[in-house]
Amino acid sequence: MDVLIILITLLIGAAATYFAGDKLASKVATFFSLAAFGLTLYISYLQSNGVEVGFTRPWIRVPNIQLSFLADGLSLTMVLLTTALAPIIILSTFKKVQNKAKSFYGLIMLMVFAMAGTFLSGDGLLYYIFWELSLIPIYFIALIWGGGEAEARKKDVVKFFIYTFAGSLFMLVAFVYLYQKTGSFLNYHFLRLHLNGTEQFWIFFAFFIAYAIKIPIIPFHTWQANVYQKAPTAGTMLLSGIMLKMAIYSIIRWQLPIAPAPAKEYMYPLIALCIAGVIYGSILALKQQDLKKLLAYSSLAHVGLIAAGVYTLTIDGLRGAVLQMVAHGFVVVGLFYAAEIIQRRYNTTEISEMGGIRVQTPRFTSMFMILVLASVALPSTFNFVGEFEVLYSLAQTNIWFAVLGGTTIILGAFYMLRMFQQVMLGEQNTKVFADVTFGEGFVFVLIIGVLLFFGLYPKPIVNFVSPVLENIILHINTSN
Amino acid sequence: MENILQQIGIENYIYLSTLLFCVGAFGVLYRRNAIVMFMSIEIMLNAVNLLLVAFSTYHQDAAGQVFVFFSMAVAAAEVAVGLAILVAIYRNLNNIDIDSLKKLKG
Amino acid sequence: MTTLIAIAGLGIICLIAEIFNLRKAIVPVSIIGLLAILGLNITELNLVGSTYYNNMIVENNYSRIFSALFIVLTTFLVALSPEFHKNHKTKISDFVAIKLFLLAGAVAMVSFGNLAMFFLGIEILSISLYILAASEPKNVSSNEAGMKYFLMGSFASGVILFGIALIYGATGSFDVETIYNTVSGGNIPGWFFIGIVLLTIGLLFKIAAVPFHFWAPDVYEGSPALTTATMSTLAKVAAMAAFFKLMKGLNHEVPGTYVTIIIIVSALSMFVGNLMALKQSNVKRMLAFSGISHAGFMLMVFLSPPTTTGVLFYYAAAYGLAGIAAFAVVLSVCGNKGNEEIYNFNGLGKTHPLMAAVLTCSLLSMAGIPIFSGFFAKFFLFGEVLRAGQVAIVIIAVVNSIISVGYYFKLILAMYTKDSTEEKQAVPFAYSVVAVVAILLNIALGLYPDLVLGYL
Amino acid sequence: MDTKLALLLLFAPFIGFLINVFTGKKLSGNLSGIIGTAAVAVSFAVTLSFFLQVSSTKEAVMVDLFQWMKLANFDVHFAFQLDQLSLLWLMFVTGIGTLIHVYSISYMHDDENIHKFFAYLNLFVFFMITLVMGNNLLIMFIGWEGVGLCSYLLIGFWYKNQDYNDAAKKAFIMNRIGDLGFLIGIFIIGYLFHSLDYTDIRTVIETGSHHIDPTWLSIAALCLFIGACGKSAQIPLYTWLPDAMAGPTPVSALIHAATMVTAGIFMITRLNYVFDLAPEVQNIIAIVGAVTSLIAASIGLVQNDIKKVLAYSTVSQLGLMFLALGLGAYEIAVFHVITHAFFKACLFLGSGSVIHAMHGEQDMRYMGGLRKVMKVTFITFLISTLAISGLPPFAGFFSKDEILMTAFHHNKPLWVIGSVASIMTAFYMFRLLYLTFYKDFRGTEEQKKHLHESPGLITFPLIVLAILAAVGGAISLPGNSWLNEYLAPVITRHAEHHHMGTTEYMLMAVAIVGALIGIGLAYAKYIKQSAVPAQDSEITGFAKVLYNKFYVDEIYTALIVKPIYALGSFFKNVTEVAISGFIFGLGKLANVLGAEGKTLQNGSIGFYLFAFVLGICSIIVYIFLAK
Repeated sequence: MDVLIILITLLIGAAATYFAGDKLASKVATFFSLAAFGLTLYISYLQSNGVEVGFTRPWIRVPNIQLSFLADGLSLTMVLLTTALAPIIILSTFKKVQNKAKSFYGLIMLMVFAMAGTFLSGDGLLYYIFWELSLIPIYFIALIWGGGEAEARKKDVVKFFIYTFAGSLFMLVAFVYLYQKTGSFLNYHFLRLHLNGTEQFWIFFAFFIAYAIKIPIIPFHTWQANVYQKAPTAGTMLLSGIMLKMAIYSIIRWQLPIAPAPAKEYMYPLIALCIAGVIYGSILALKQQDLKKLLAYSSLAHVGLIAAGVYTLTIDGLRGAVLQMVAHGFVVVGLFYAAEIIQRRYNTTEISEMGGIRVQTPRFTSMFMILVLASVALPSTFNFVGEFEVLYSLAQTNIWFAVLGGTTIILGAFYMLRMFQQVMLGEQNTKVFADVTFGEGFVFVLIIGVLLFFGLYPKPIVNFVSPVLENIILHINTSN
Repeated sequence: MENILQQIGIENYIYLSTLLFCVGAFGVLYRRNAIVMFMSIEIMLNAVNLLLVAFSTYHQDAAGQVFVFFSMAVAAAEVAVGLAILVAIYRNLNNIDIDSLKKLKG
Repeated sequence: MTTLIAIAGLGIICLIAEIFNLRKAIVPVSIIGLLAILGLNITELNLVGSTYYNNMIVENNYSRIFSALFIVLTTFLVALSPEFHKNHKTKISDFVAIKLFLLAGAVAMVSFGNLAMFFLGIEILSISLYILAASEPKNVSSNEAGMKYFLMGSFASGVILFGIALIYGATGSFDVETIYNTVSGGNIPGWFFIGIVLLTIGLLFKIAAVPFHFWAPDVYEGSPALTTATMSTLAKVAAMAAFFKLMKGLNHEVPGTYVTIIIIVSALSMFVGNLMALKQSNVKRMLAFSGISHAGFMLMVFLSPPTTTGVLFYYAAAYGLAGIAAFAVVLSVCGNKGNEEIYNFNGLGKTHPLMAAVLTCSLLSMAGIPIFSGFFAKFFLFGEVLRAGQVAIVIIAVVNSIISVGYYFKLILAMYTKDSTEEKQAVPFAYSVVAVVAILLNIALGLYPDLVLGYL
Repeated sequence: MDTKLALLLLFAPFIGFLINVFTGKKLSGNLSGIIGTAAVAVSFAVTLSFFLQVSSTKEAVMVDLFQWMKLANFDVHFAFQLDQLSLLWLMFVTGIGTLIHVYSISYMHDDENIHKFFAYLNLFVFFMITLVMGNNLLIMFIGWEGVGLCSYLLIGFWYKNQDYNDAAKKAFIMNRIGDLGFLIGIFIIGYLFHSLDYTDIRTVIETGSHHIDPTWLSIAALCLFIGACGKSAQIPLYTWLPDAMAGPTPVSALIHAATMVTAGIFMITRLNYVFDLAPEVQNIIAIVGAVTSLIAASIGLVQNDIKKVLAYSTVSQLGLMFLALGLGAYEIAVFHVITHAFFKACLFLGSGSVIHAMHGEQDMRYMGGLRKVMKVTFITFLISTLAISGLPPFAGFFSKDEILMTAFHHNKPLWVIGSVASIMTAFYMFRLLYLTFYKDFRGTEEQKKHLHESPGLITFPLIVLAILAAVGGAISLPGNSWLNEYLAPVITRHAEHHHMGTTEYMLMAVAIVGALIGIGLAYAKYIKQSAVPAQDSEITGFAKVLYNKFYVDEIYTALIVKPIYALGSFFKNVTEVAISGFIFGLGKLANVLGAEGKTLQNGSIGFYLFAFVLGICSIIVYIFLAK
C-alpha cells in the first residue's frame, strides 16, 4: 500500500466522472474524492506508524527520470489538505445548474490529481510535470464556466496562464541545469549537490520567479484578483485553497534546501517583500467594492505572511507556515463559499448591493461570522495557531518584521469587519435572502469544525510535520 | 590537356563561374518576367556546371563531370515543372509578370 | 537500401494501378505497403551500418530511424489524401504517387553517402513539393504558392549546387567519408568553408529559417492544406535531418564562427516566427510561422552535435506528429470552407469535442506543456544546450516558448469560448482516425521517450 | 476533583451559551434569561468554594489539560491556575455578572433577540473566566480577544443601526491595536524566558536562573502596557469606550465598567514582577494613567448623555487605577478595581433603570425630578455617587484615597493631577445626580405619564450593589488591610504601608474637602441657579472643545483612517494599474512587433529573393570579418 494509490484513485475518478455523464458526474466526483481522502488518511496513519509508503520506480532511462513519490509528513499533510478540500469544493457546487457538468467535475478531479501529484513528487521533472498539468484544468474551468463579461474574462485568464507558465519555465531551466549536474532529478540527489554561490543564486532566482508568481508575492500578483473574481467559485476555491499552497510547499521542499545560501543572504529583502505584500494587500482590500476581489486581496495579504514565515528559515516559521497553509485553505474556501451563496441569492458580488442580510438569515450569519473571525485569526481558531508561530518566527528574526507583519491583525480586522458590516448588517434588505439549505450549511459546518478543532488541538498536524521540517532546517543550516 | 589549365589557372575558372553565378543571381533579382527569371536560374546552374567540370579536370576525376549530368537532368525536370506552373498562371492571369503574384502576404 | 527501392517501387505501382483502373485499391495498397516497409525498416534497426553502390548510400540507425519517422508521417498524409481529393478522384493516383516519391527523396536525403545522392534526394523532394503546391491549377493562390516556392527553391538549389561544387573543388570528391578525411587531414583551400556555408544556407532555406523564411508563410497559405501539412511536417523534418547529417559528416569540428551564425539564425527564427504568428488570422499561416520558430528551436541541436542526434529525432518526431494531428483537424474543419481563418474554429469545443480536444493537445504539445512529447523535446534540447554551456540561447528559447503560448491559445480560446456560427457536419472518418492516432503517438512518445531514444 | 470543579467553573457559562444559541429561538425570553443567569450563578458558586479553599490553604489550584502550541523554545499548554488574584477577580466577575444577568432578564424583556443577548453575555463571562484563569499569557490572550469579540457583538447588538455597528467595529479594531502590542510583548517574553507560564517567569526572575536583557524586558513591558491601554481604554486608545455605550445598558455595566475594561489592570498585576524590573515603563504607566484620568474627567464635565458621563468617569477611574499600578501599588489598584466595579456597575444599572423609565431617553437635559417616582433607583444611585466622589465611609473613598496617598509619597505632580481629577469627578457625578433626579421633570408630558419605578428584578441588583458600594471599603481599611494580606503571595514587591500619621490624615482631609468642593459647585450651579446645560448649538468656547472631546476622534480620523484610505486609492488607481500595465505592456509590445513584421512580409518574390541574397552576403561577409 503506497501513495500511488491516492493518485490512481483520483485519476480514475477524473475519468469516471467524465464518462459518468452530466447527471451523475457530481456524485461520482464526490465519491472518488471522498475515497481519495479516506485513503490519504489511512496512508498518513500508516506513515506515522513508520510504514514506508513512498514509491519509486524508474520511468525514463534517458534522461533519468524516476516515478518517485515521497510520502513524508509534510507532503502527506498537503495531500490531506487537498483531498479534504476536494469533496468540500465539489459539495459546494451542488444545487447549482452546471452546463457540461461532466467536463466540469472531470476537470476538477483532474486538477486535484495534478495538485496531489505535485505535493507527492520526489523527482524534479515529475514534480514539474504535475505542476504544469495542474494549470490546464483551472485554465479551462475559469475560461468556460467563469463569470463576468466574456472578453475581459478571456483576457485575464489567458494573462494568468501565460504569466504562471512563464514563471514555471524558468523553474524548468533550473531543474535542467541541476540535472546536468547530477544526472538525476531525485530530490535527495539535488540536496547532495555542492553548488557554488552563483549557481545557487540563479537557481534560487529561477525558482523564486515561478513561486512568486504562483503564490503570489507582490509585484507578481496582478493576475490574482481578476482571476479570483471571474473564475467560477469552485475554481477560485481550488486556486486560493490549494493551488497557491503548491508554491509555498515548493519553497519549503525544493527552493530552500537546494539553494540555501541565497535564502540566507537575501533573507531580509525577501521577508520585507512578503510583508510589504501583507500591508499592500490589506490596504487594497479596504478599497474593494467586489466581495470576491476583497477576499482575493485578503488572501494576498495572508499568503504574504505565510511566505514571510517560510523565508525566516526558522522551525517556527516553517511550522507556522504549514499550519497557516492548512488553516487558510479551509478559511478561504469557506469565505468564497459564503460569497458564492450570496451570489446565488443576489446574482452579484457587488458589496454595495448587499447589506441587511443578517435579519433574514441567522444561521448563515453566524457561520459567516465565525469564518470572518477565523480569517482574522481570533485565538482558538486554527489560523491563530499558524499566525502566532509565523509572527513569533518573524519576531525572532527582527522585531520590526513582527510589528509590520502584525498589522495584519489590525488591518485584517478592519477590512473584514467592514465588509461584514456592509454585507450582512443594517436595515433589512429589500431583496429576500433564503437562509442556507441543509447542504450548504453542512459544508460550512465541516469547515468550521476543522478550524475550531485544530485551533484548540493542532498537536496531530504539528507532530506529523515537525520531523520533516526539522530535517529541512538542519539541512539548510548545515549546508556550506 | 593540363597545359590549358596551367595556362589559365583554376582560380580564373572559379572567378568566371562565380561571376556567371552572380550574373544569374542578379538576373533573378532584377527581372520581373518569369521566363527570364528561369533563364537566369539556368545561368546560375550552368555556372556551377562549368565550375564542376573545371574542378573535375583539375582533380583528374570523372565524378565531377558525372555530377554535371545529374544537375542538368535535375535542372531540366525543374524547369519542366516551372513552366507547367507558369502556364497555369498565364491561364488564370493572362500575364507572367511575377509582380502580379502578390495576393499572399502579411 | 531496400526501403528506398521499395518506396520508389510502391510509387510506381500506384501509377500502374491507375492504368489498370484499380483506383479504389491505390490508397489501401500504398498504406499497407508503407506499413510493410515500415516493419521491414524497423526489423533492420540495430543491424550494422551497410553501404551500397560504393558509398552512394550509407544505411545506419540514423538513416533507418528517420526513414521510419518519414514513412509514418507519409502514411498519415496518404491516409488523408482520398478524403481531401475526393472532388477530383481521377488524380488520386498522382497525388499518392508524388507523395511516395517525395518520401523516397526524403529517405535518400537521410541515407546518402555521397553529395550527389544528397542533391538528388533534395531535388526529388523539392520538385514533388513544387508540383503539390501548384496542384490546384485553377486556384490562383495555389499557382502563386507554387511559383514562389519554385523560383526561390530553384534559386536555393543553385546555391546548394554552388556549395557542393566548391566543396568538390576543395576536396576532389563527393564522397562524404573522403571529404571528412581530407578535411581532418588539414591544408584545405579557404573556399571549402564557403562551400559549407552555401550548403548550409540552401538547407536553412529548406527548413525556412530566418532570413530565408519569407517563402514559407505565403506558400503554406497558398498551397492546398494537405500539401501544407506535407511541407510543414515531412519536408521540414527531412531537410533538418539531412542538414544535421551533412554537418556532422563534413565538419570534423564545428568552427566558432559557424556556431555564432547558427545561434543568431536560430534566435532570429524563434523571434520572427513567434512574433509574426501572434498577429495571424489564418491558421495555415500561423502554423507556418510556428514552424519557422520550431526550425529555430531545432537549429539549437547544432550547438553540441555529438550528443544531440537523439534529441533532434525526438524533437522532429514530436513536432511532426503534433503537426499531422493539428492539420488533420484543420482539414476536417476547413476542408470545404475554402479558407482557414480562425473563426472557422469557433465553438469547435461544442460541435466536435473530440476534434477540439485533439487540436488542443497538439497545440499544447507544440507549446511544450508536459506529458505531451513537445515538452520533453524542448526539455532534452535545453538540457543538451545547457551542457554545451550556451545559457543565453536557452533563455531566448524560454522567452519564445512563453510568446508562443500567446497564439496557440488564441486558437484554443476560439474553440472553447466563442460560439459556432454554422451547423455542425460530420467529421470524415479518415481525418478523425489520423488525428487521434497521431496525437496518441505523440503522447505515447511523451510518456515513454525510451521508445525512440534507445536507438540513438 | 479540583480539575472537574475548575472545568465546571469555566464551562458553565459556555454551556449556557450553547443552550441559548441552539435552542434559544424556541425558549421564551424569561427562560433563556434564567438559563443564562443560572449558568453564571453556578460559576459564582464554584468560585466561592474555591475562594474559601484557597484563602484557607493559601495553595493555588493548578489544572493542566493538554499541550496546545509547540514552538522552538517553549510549549504552550491549556492550563489554568486558581490563585488568590484570579479568584478575587472571578469573585466579582461572576458575582456582578450574576447580578447583571438577573437585571437583564427584566431589562431586555421586550427584545426579540433576548436569547442571543444572554448567549453573548454568557460567552463573555466564559472568555472573561478564561482570561483570568489561564496560567500563561497565551490563554490570557484567548480570553483577551474573546472578550473583545463579545464586546463587539454586544455593542453591535442592535445591528440594524449602522452607527452602533460602527461603534462596535471601532471598539474591536482599537482593541486589536492594543492586542498587537500585547502579542509583541508575549513574543519578547517567550523569547527571553523560554516560557509563557506566570510561575516560570516568576521563578526565572526570582532565581535569576538565566540572564534577562533589561532593555528587552522593558520593551516587553511597554508592549504589554500598550495592550492594557487598548483593553482598559487609556490614552491614546480610549476613544472606543464612550462610543461603546451604544450597547444595551447591562452590557455597559458588565463589560465596559466592571469587568472587561479592568483586564488591563489584571494583566499588569499578574505580571507585577515583570513590571517591577522596568521602572521607566512604570513611570510611563503612572503618567498615562494620571493624564487619562484628568482628560476623561474634564470631558465628563460637560457631557449630557447620562451614559456618556458614566463612560468618561469610567475612563478616568481606570486612569487612577493605572496611576496606582505605575506607582507599584498593585494591591491598591486591585482594591480600586473592586470598589469601582461595585459603584460603577450600580451607577450604570441605575442609569439603565432611568433610561428604562424614560423609554430610551438618555439626554439628561430632558430628565429631572425623578427621585420622587424612582425611590430605590435614586437612593442606590445616590450611595454610589457618594462612593465614586470619594466621601467616607463609602467604598470609593478608601481606594481612591490610598491611590492619592501613594501618589503623594512618590510624585507630587501626579498627586495634584489625581486630586483635580477626583474633584472634577465629584462635580460631574453630582451634576448628573441633580440633573437627573432633582428639580422638575423636563421631558415630554407623554414620558411623564409613563414614569415609574423599575420592577424588582431591576431594583434588586441595584440594592445589592449599593450595599457593596457602601461597605466594600472594609476589605482594605487603612492600617489593617485584609486585601494586602490576601494578595501577598501573588505580588512580589509590596506597597510600603504608610503608618497613619498626620500627613496621611491631612491628605484624607484634603481629599474629602476636594470632593465637597466639587459637590458644592455642582449644587450651586444646578440646584441654586437650577441651570440646565445649553443646547449643542449654543455651547461655545472651551466648553465646546470639551463637549467635542477635544476633537480626538476627528484627529484620529484625519491622521490615521483618512491616510489609509488615501493610500488604498493610490495603490488601487496607480500602482496596481502601473504593474499590470507593465505586464500587459510586454504582451502589447510583442503584438506590435508582429504587426510591424507583417509589412515586411509583403508578398513580392523580388523582395524575398533580395532578402535571401542579403542573408547570403551578410553571412559570407561575417565569415571574412571573423577570419
